[in-house]
Formats: sequence, structure tokens, C-alpha cells
Amino acid sequence: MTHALSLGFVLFALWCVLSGYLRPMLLGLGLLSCAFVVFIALRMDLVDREWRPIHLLFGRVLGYWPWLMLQIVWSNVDVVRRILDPRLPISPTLIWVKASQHTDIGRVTYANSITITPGTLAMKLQGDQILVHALTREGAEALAGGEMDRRVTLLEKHS
Amino acid sequence: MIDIVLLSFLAVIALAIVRLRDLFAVVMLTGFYSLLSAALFVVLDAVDVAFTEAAVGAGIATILMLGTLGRIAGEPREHRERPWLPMLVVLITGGALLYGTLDMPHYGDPNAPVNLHVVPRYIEDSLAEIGVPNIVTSVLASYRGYDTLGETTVILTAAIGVMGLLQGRRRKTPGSKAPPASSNKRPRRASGVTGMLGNTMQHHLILHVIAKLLVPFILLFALYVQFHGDFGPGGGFQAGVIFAAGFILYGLIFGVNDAGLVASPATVRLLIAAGLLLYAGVGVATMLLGGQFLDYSVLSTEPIKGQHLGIMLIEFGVGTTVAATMVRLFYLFSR
Amino acid sequence: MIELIWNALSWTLLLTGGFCLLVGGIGLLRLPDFFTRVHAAGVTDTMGAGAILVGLMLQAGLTQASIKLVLIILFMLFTSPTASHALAQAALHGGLKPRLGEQREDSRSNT
Amino acid sequence: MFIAAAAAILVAMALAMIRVLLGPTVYDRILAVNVLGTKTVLIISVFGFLTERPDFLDIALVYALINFIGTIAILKFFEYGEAGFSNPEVTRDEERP
Repeated sequence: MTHALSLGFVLFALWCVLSGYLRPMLLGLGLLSCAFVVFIALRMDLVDREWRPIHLLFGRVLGYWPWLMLQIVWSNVDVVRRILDPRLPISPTLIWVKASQHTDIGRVTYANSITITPGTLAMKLQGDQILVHALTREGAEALAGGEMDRRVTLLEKHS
Repeated sequence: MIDIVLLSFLAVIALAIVRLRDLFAVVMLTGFYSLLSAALFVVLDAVDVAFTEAAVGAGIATILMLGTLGRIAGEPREHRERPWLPMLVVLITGGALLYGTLDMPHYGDPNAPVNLHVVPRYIEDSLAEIGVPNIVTSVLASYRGYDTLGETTVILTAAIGVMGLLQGRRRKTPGSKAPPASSNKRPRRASGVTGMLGNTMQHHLILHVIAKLLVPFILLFALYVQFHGDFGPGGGFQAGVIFAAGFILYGLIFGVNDAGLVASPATVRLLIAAGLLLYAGVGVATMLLGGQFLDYSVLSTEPIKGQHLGIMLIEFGVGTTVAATMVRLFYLFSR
Repeated sequence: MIELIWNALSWTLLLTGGFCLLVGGIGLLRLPDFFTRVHAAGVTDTMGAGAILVGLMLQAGLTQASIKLVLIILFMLFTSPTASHALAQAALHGGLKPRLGEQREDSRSNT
Repeated sequence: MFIAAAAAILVAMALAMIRVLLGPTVYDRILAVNVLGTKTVLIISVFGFLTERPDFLDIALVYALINFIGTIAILKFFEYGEAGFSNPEVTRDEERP
């Protein structure tokens, strides 16, 4: 029940932000819409313990996002340099890395973090192993170092 | 400037679509074509049209075309002969259309009849008469309410047509009676329960979790578009398609059987008609209240409020019909 | 003065974004196989899109437009890697094998 | 400055379009179409600012939200669709020297 309410709350906040009109009629329609979507989400069985976007966005995650952004910027610089280099210094590598998170959402966060950093691509997620395609061997080694894995796991503990 | 570049991209893609033999690649190119035309519509200031194109082209069109590809063998049939006659027909029609454009006023010509009479009236008076900031909506839903009713009916008719085709075909050919030449190339429809699009993808953890997170937001965004058509680009058509996209995303990931538990095929079929019925019902209600068919002013004591209410109701009807049609098509294609 | 800095920052971001888009496009053409091209697409999706959208946000200031831009970035953060992942899986399923190892002598753009 | 950004987006679109046309595998085309989806979001946003009508952003939002659904359908197509159906291009590419 609390999860459904929190979903409804987030949805209504989104409605207000999107709408920007604070007329009673639109707010009323917004409430109705949110209730309807929550109803559908309950019927779809989408609302369970995994559904914790509030925690994802505002919890300890606040510490993770800036780090990930920085990571994205650095890997971008690296990939851009390699693409523009006339010699095209790439060495595509496949490795399996371990995802030591305990929840599904933690693993998915880790896999998507891998994919969103250019230079590494999560190709397959099997159990607690992720098959990663890296543009360079150095990139693969950096990932195998496991800092991102540790950070995502940390995030999971606190949320 | 931007429009010319986009237009030339469109031409190149159109040629490529004609030339390519791989149908799968053609589906991809069609998606790209729709992306480009949405951008072009934005540049040409037809924001509402762009919105529709964006909503349809971004997901649903691809899915339905893939569903079709899954039903046919996927290999294009070789041409038996040079299609001279169709070519001739196309050339003559195209030539006639081009000739017709010679008489048309230039794009944006201030002296064109449409810019002298109809447009100023809409621009100057619609806010006072209808009270809706988005002129496109007041034209579509109020001034030309008949046309939109007709368009919604077309959607219903199309849905009925597709339902007739696919359901009828299924009954007649229970698998083994397929033409022998292509029988080994047909997609395996395992035990006839669910087809290619209908299976679950629960084993894809990433898709599963992301869909779980996003589906509620897509549905809410659709409702936002539905109810803000009066104020900005949007309305029933766009909202219906977006809502259906959210629902279809659920169906793709969790399987068509689960989707059927949320909204059963029979309910969805009923909703297709219910939306249109709401639209026409508003018209009948205005007649009963002493006005003309679809003249919303009589719905409330103040004409403007009546217009507002009427537009909201009929847009909701359009949205329901469109969303239900799309979902129904998805159900049909995924068996 | 503040406005000038603000504008300069936003223009820098817009230009950076445009540059990244171009590099992403070049990478899409230069890199040797599908899986490496996904990384070039990643440059477009993250840095290119991100920088341009943030640049626009600085122009918009604290308005509804900027909130919508934040939402666009946020949603893309979720959908773009998911799409890349789904596509990579589809390619694996279709039997496409990544080319591995040093590509130096093999660096012709695959046309 | 918006013009410069718009121009960069258009040129990048042209580059991605070349990849769509060249292939060689169908996945390359899909990838390029995905990238073009991102660029469409961008050009719509930038154009909204260029003409000072930021209400175009709703359209960009739609793309950002639902553009990946098509890709999921494609993955599904390859998993459950007929095996070997759209592979001729892949094998053709593999056989290349």
C-alpha cells in the first residue's frame, strides 16, 4: 500500500511539473489520472518492493550520480580521442565481470551504468555475471577493477 | 534552410526504401522516415501533426510492421514482370498532382484565400468563441468536429477490418494447410498460444526492471497529453497512441497473456466502440439540449464553458478509441 | 557580467555537444564492426545529447522548459542504455560475433 | 549559437544516415536509426529554442520515453521469430574476406 501511495505521489509531482497550470480543474484531472495509472500499475503487478524510484533518485544515490556523470565525461573524452586518432587505436575485448549486488534493481543499475559509459557495453546479464564488450583492453581492465561495482553495491545497502 | 536539408534526407530515404529488398531493413528505414518527417513537421510549425507522427513512429509503427513481418515469410516475392502499368498510373497521377500545385498559392503567401478569410477568423475569434489557447485543437475539435468524428470512425472501421482479416484467416488455416512452398519458412507459432510478439521476456532482467519503472510514467504522460491538448500540442490522437505504447511495452516484456489479464481482449474491443460512442453521444446530447449536432455551447450555461467541456469529452473519446484500437491490433498480431 | 558568463558557459556546452555528435557520427562510419559502433553511438547519446540539453537549460533559466529538459535527460538516461543493451543482445542472438583484438592493421572503415 | 548546434546536428544526422544506407548488417541500420532518434530529440529541442517556442519539448519528451520500445520489439523478433529469417545479411557479412 505504501508503495502504491509513493508511486501516486511521484506521478502527481510529475503531473504538476509537466502541466505548470495550477487550475483546480487540471489538478483534479491530474489526481484522477494518477489514481487511474496507479490502478493500472497495481493490476499490472508493477508495484512491489523493487519499485523504489524515490530512494533511487533521492537516497544515498545522490552520491552516485555525480560520480557516474564524471565517469561518463572521462570515458567520452577517451572514446572521442580514439575515434579521431588516424591510427584508430582500439582493441575490442570481451570480459565477464561480477555484479555483486543482491537485488535485481541493483544489478540492472550496474549493467546500465556500464552501458551508458561509452567504451563499455553490457551485452548479457546472467545470474551475477555480466558479459561486457569493451572498446579497449584498458577499458576492460579498469572495469574489472570493480570500482563501479563497489559503488553500486554500496548504493543498494543504504537505500 | 533546416527544412530543405530534412526534405532532401527524406527523399534519399524514400529512394532507399524503394531499392532495398530486405524487408527488415525497410522497416528500419520506415522508422527513420517517420522520425525525419516528425522533425520536418516541427520545422514547418505543424506541431500537433509532428506530435502524432512522433508518437506513432517512435514505437507502434515498428512493432506492428514487425508483427506483420512475423506473419508473412519475410522474403519478398520475386517480381514476375516489369510493372509497367502501375508505373504509368503513378507517373500520370504524380504529374497531375504536380500540375495541380501550379495553381496553388505559394507557401505562406499572405494573399492566398485561406490566409485572407478562414485563418484570420480562427486566429482572431477562436479564443473568444471557444476559449481554448491552442487554435489547432479548437479547429479540430469544435469548428471541424464533424471531420474529426469521421476520422475516428475511420479508425474504428480500420480496426474492424484488421480484426476481420486476422481472425478470419486464423480460423481457415490451422497451420498445416499453409501453402507448401512457404510452409518451411513460416515462423514457428508454438502450439498456437502466443506468437512471436506475445511471449514473455521475463528472463531479460534489464528490460524487465526498466519497463517496470517506465510504464507508469509513459501512461501518466499519455494522460497529461490527453488533458493538455487545449493548451499546447497534444490531444486525443497523440495521447491514445502514447498510452497504447506504454501498454504494449508491458505486453512485450511480460507477455501478451499477462497484458490480457490487465485488460482483456473483449474489454479492449468494447472500448474501441465506447470511445466513438462517447464522441457521437456528445453530439446527440447537444441536439437534445436544443443546439446543433456537436455544438458544445449548449452543454453549460456559459457557451465557453460548454465548448471546453465538449472538447474535453470528445478528445477523451478519440483517445479511448485510438488507444484501444492500437492495443487490440497488438493483441491480434501477437497471437 | 554574470549573464555573460552564463551565456558563454551555455554556448560552450552547445558547441561541445555538437562536436560530440559529429565525432559520434564519424565513429559510426569509421569503426570496424557493429559492436564497436555501439560505443560511438554511446558518445552521441550521452555527451552529445547531454551537453546540448544542459546548454539549452542554461539558456532557459529556471522555467518549465528547463524542467522538461531535465526530464528528457533523465528518461534518456534510462532508455538509451536499455536500447543499446537490447540491440546488442539481438545481434548476439542473430549470430553476429564481435571482432576482437588489436585492430591496427585492420582499421579500414568497413564500407 | 543555436544555429551552429542545429547545423552540427544536421551534419551528424547525415553521417548516421550514411550508416543506415550502408548497413552492412541489419543491426548497424537499427543502431544508426536509434542514434537518429536521439538526434531528432535534439533537433526538435534546439529548434524550439531557435524559434522561442519551448512547448515543442513535449514532442522531444515523447521520443525520449518511447523510442526504445521498437528496439525491444526487434530483440523479441530475433529471439522468437523464425531462426535464420533475417540472417542472410549477417552471414553475408561474416563471409566477407
